[in-house]
Amino acid sequence: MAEKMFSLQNAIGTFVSDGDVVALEGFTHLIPFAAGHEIIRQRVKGLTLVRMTPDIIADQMVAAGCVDTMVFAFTGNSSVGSLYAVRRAIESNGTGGLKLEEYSHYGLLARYQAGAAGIPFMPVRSYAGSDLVGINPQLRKVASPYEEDVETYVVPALNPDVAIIHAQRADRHGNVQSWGILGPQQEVAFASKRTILLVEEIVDDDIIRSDPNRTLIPGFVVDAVVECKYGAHPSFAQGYYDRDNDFYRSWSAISKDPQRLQAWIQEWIHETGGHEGYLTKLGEDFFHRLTPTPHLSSPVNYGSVL
Amino acid sequence: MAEKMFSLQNAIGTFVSDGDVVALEGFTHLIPFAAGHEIIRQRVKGLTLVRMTPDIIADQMVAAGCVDTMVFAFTGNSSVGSLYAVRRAIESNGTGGLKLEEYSHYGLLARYQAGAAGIPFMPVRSYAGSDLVGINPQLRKVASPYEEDVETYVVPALNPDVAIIHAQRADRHGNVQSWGILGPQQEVAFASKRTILLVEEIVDDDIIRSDPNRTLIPGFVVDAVVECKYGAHPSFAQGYYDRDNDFYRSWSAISKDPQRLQAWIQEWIHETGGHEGYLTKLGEDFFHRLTPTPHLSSPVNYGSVL
Amino acid sequence: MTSVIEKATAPASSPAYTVSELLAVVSCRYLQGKRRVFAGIGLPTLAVALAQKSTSPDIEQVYESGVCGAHPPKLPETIADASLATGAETILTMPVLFGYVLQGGWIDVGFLGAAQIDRFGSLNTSVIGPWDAPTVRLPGSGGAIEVMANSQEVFVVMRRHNTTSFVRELDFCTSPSPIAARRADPKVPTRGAGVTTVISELGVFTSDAEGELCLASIHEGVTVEQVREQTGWPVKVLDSVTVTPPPTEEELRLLRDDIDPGRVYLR
Amino acid sequence: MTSVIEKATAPASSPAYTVSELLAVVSCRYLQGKRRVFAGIGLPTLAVALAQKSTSPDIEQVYESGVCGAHPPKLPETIADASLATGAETILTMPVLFGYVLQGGWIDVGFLGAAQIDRFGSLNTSVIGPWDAPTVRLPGSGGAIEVMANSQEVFVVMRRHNTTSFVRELDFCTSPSPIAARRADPKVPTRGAGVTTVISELGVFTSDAEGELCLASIHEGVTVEQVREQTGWPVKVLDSVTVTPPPTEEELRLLRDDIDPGRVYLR
Repeated sequence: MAEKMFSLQNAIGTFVSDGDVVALEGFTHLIPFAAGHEIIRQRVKGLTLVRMTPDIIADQMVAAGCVDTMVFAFTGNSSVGSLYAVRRAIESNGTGGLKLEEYSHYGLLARYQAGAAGIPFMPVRSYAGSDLVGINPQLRKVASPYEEDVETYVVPALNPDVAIIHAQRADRHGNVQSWGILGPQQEVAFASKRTILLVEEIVDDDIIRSDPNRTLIPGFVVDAVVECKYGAHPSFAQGYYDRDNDFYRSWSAISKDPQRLQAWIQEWIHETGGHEGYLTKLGEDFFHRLTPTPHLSSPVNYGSVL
Repeated sequence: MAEKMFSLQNAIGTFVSDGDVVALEGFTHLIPFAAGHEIIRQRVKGLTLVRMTPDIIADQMVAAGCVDTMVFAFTGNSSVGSLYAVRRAIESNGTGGLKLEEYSHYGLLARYQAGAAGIPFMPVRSYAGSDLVGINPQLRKVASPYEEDVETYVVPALNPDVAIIHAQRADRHGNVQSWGILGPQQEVAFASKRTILLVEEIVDDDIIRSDPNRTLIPGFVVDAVVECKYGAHPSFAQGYYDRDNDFYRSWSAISKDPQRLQAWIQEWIHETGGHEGYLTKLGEDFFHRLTPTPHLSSPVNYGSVL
Repeated sequence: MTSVIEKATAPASSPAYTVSELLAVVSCRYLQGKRRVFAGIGLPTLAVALAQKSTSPDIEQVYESGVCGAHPPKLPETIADASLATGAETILTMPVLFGYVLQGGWIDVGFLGAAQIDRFGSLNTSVIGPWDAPTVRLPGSGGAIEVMANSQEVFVVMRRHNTTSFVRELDFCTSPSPIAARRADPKVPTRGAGVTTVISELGVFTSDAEGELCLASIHEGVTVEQVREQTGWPVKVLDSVTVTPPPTEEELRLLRDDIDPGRVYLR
Repeated sequence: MTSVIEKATAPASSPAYTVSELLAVVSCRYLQGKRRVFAGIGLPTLAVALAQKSTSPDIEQVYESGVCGAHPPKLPETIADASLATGAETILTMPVLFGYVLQGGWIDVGFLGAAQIDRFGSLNTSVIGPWDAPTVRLPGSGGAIEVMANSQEVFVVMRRHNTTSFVRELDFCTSPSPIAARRADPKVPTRGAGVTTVISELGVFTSDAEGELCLASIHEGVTVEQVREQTGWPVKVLDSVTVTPPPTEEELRLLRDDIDPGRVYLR
C-alpha cells in the first residue's frame, strides 16, 4: 500500500501548488487552520480558495497574499466582527484585487455534489429572482423534460485540484471518522483531484473497523494523512477541544489594522516555523480551559453469527 | 407532541390505502417483512410497489394480489432461486397482469433523491444505449447548459404516498438509528408523503441523544413508530439477528407451486393473525442459531466544556 | 446608525425590558402553532425556547449546521458551539439538511436577518453599493437564499429600523421574495409565502394577500408617524394596527431566569 | 443448457480443478495491477481474495451495498451476509456508493455476469423474449448499468458458454458497452473501456482497440473450433491465442485451504 502518512509540511509541499483551486472545508467545526497556516508559511501564490464560509483562515490567507480568487457563500466572522483583510481586498476604497465568485450555501454544496457524482450539473430549488444570477454566470436554468413550462436553476460540477479537511481520527490508510457537525467534507473530498486529511489522532485499524458507518471518507479518496493535534484551533474538534471564542472575538482588532495583521502573521505563522511551534507558543496549559467534559456515544452491535 | 407509537396493525390500517404508491425499502438488510405481511393480512389492493430490489416479500405480495404495478431495479432471490409468483405475473405463459416500471439501482435511488430534495429531476451518468430507455419513458435527456453538445440522462422526482422501513432502534419521537448496510431508507423517508417506521426496539431518549450522527432520519419525518422485534425476518438486523438463509433457499420450492404458495400465505400470514402469532409459530428458540456474537462500536466523545 | 429606542419606556405597571427581550417575546408570539423553525443562534433561539416553555411545547429548532433537536448542556454562545452537538437528537449531513429538509419543504418558519429589506420582503445581505466595487462588503447569502425560497414562511428580525435598512430599492437582491422570484422567472416553481412577519425595534409588519409588508403593530412609545419616517417606502398601515402588547412578567421571567440567566443573547 | 466442461481434464502433472477454481484463478490473474474492484459475492470475491494473497496485496473490493474494506470474520455466504459489515473499514450510504464512488470514476474494474453478452460486450440481464411479454423474466439491471457506464473497465464471468449466451444480438440490451452507448447517444459522455475481459468456461476473450471481444486464450482441453461453435458471432481469434495456463498448485492451495476451505463458492 502506498505510504500516505505525511508531515504537514510535506503534505502541503507535495500536493498544493501555485495557482491551484484549493477547497479548504469545514463548517464552523473542524476548520483546517493548521493547513491554512502552512500554505501561508510556504508562500503559495495565486490560489483560488473555495470555501462555503471563508472566515478568519480566509482573512489570513488573503492578507498573506496567497489568494487571487475566492469562491464562497458566506464570508464573515460570525457575529463577533468583520474580516477586514477580505473587505479591504473587495471594497471600493480598499487595496483591492480579490476576484469573487459568489453562491449561496446550497449552491456551492451542490457544485461539490455534482463534482463528486460525475454529473455535469445539479438542480437546486432557489436562485429565481436573486441578483446573484446577474453577477455569477455559472447560475443557469434548464427546462424540466417532465412538465410543460417548468424550469429549474442548476449549478455546474466543481472539481477542485485539492481538498483540505480536518477530522477527529483516521487509520493510516486514510479511512476518516468524524462526528459532530460534518460540513461538506465528504462531498469535497470525493469531488477533488487530491485530498489532504489532517486528524487529531491516528488510531489503530481496529478502532475504525469497530464502527464502519462512522467512516465518512474511505481511505482510497485520501492522498495524504497528517496527524495534527489541535490543528483546527481556534476552531474546534468535537470531543477533543472546544472553540476558542476569545480568539474569534479578538480577531477584528487584529484584522482591522493592516500592519498589526501582518505582524500577527509574522509572529504566529512564519516565526513559529510549523504547527508544533504554534502549539509551543500557545503554551502547555493553553487547551485546559477548552477541554470538554466527556459525553460518550452508546455502543451499537455490528456482530454476526460466527 | 402527536402520539406516534402505533401497533403494526394500526399503522398499516391508518397509513396504507388501496391504490397507494408504497415504497417498501431495505437493501438486503432490514427488509420490512412484517409490514409486508400485515399489508397482505389486511388485503390491501391495487398498490404500486416501489422497491429497488423486489425479492421474497414482493413475491408474497404479488401472490396475495396486493400489487398492480411494480417499480424496481432488480427482482430476484439473490443466487438461491427465483421469484415464481412475480415471474408468473410477467412472463408470456404466466397468469399475467403485473405492470412494470424498470430502472437500474441508481436510477431509482436518484428518483428518491430528487423527490426528497424537491427538485424536478436528477441527472445520472448512465442509460445511454440501454434498451431501458425504449421501454421506460421516464428516462429522458437534458442538454447541459455548460458545455456545447453535452447531454445527460435524468430521472424524475418520485414522491411515494407511503414509505415503510425497518431499523434497529428509535426513540418514541421517531428519531431513527440504524447501522450496517443502510440502503435507500433515508432518501425514501424524506421523499414520501408518509413514513411508517418499524424498529427492533424503542430506546430511551438518552441512547439516541448520545450519538446524534447515528440518527439517519429525524423524528419529524416519521408518522408512525412500531416496535416490532424480529420484524425483518427472514432478512436481518445487524447485531440483532442474522439472515435466515435456510428460508431464502427454501423459497423457490414454495414459490414455484402456486397452490403451495397460497397455502404458505394462508398458514404463515393470515392464520398467524399478526406478527406476534408469526413469532409464536416460529417457536421460542428459533432465533438462537441466528443470534450474533457481539462486536461493539468504540465510543466517540460528543462532549463540550460545561 | 443608532437605535431609535435602546430601551422602551416602561409603563408604570410593568417592568422595564430591553429591545432584545421585546423582539424575543414578540417573535415568540408569532411562532404560535408553528412546528419547525430554521434559525441561527441569538434572538430566534430565545424566541423558540420561550415558545417551547409557553405556547408551543412541540416547536423544534433546526440549525443550518444540521443539528436538530438540540439539548445543549449550556446555552450556546455561537452557532459554532460544541455544546449544540452534545446530546442533540440528530445531526444531519449538509446535503440532507439543505437538500432534503429545506428544499424538501419541511421547514414551517425560517428566521432571517438582513442589512436591507424591501416592501415585499426581499433581502440584501451581500453589498452596500455596486457588487463589483462595494462601499461595504456584507457576508453574502449563506443559506438565506435557500431559507427564503423553501420555507413555508419567513420571519425577519430587524433590530435597526431606519430608511437605510427598510428601503424602497435594495442595493442588491440577495434573497428574493417569492413575488420577486416569480416576476424574474415565471417558470421556476416557488414555495411558501416568503416574508410574512417582520419584527423591528419599532413595530411589527405582516404581509397582506399581495405579499406587501404592512404595519400591524407599533411597540409601546412608538408612533405610526415615526415608523413612516424611518421606512423607505410609503407604509401601508393595517386598519387593525394596535400597540404591541408589552412582554408579560411571566414571559420576562422565563427569558431572564430560565432561558438566558447569563444574558448571553439578552445583552 | 448443460456446461460444456464440468471439470477440465487434468494434465498428468497437475491436480484436477473445477470450473469454479479455473474461473477464479484466471480472473485473479487479469486483476494484476488493479486497485479497486466492484463486485458481488461469489467467484469475483474468490478472485479478489486470491489476488490479495498473491500478486496484488493492495487490491480492494467494493460491494454494491456500500461495504468497502470488508474483513468478514467468516466467508460470507451471500451478498446480504451480516458478517460483511462486521469489522469492515467503511460502509457508505447508497448515494455515496453509486453517486460518488461509481459515477465519480473510482472503480478500476467492475465485475458483471449476464444471461447474454454480445460481440462488443453489451449485456442482457432483463428478459429472454420481448420485454412486455418475455419467455423468461430475468432480475434486471440492479447496478449493472451503472457499473458498465462508470468503471474504468469491466470483467464478465460467463460460466455457461454457448450460442444462447454469447449471442449475435441481445434480446434486450440492459447494460450497453460504451461503444453502443456512444452510437445511441453521441452527446452523452461515456467513461472507461467497457468489457475488456470475458472469462468463460471455454476460454478468455479480451477487447481489441475497437472494443471487439477477441479470443485470447482457450482453456486446457478446449479447441478454438469449439469456441467458434458455441459463440453466436464470428469469433476473431488473436494471433497470440494460447492455452490458458492451468491453475498452479499454489493458486489452488490458497483457494482451497486459505480462502474457501468450506467450499462456499467453490462448490
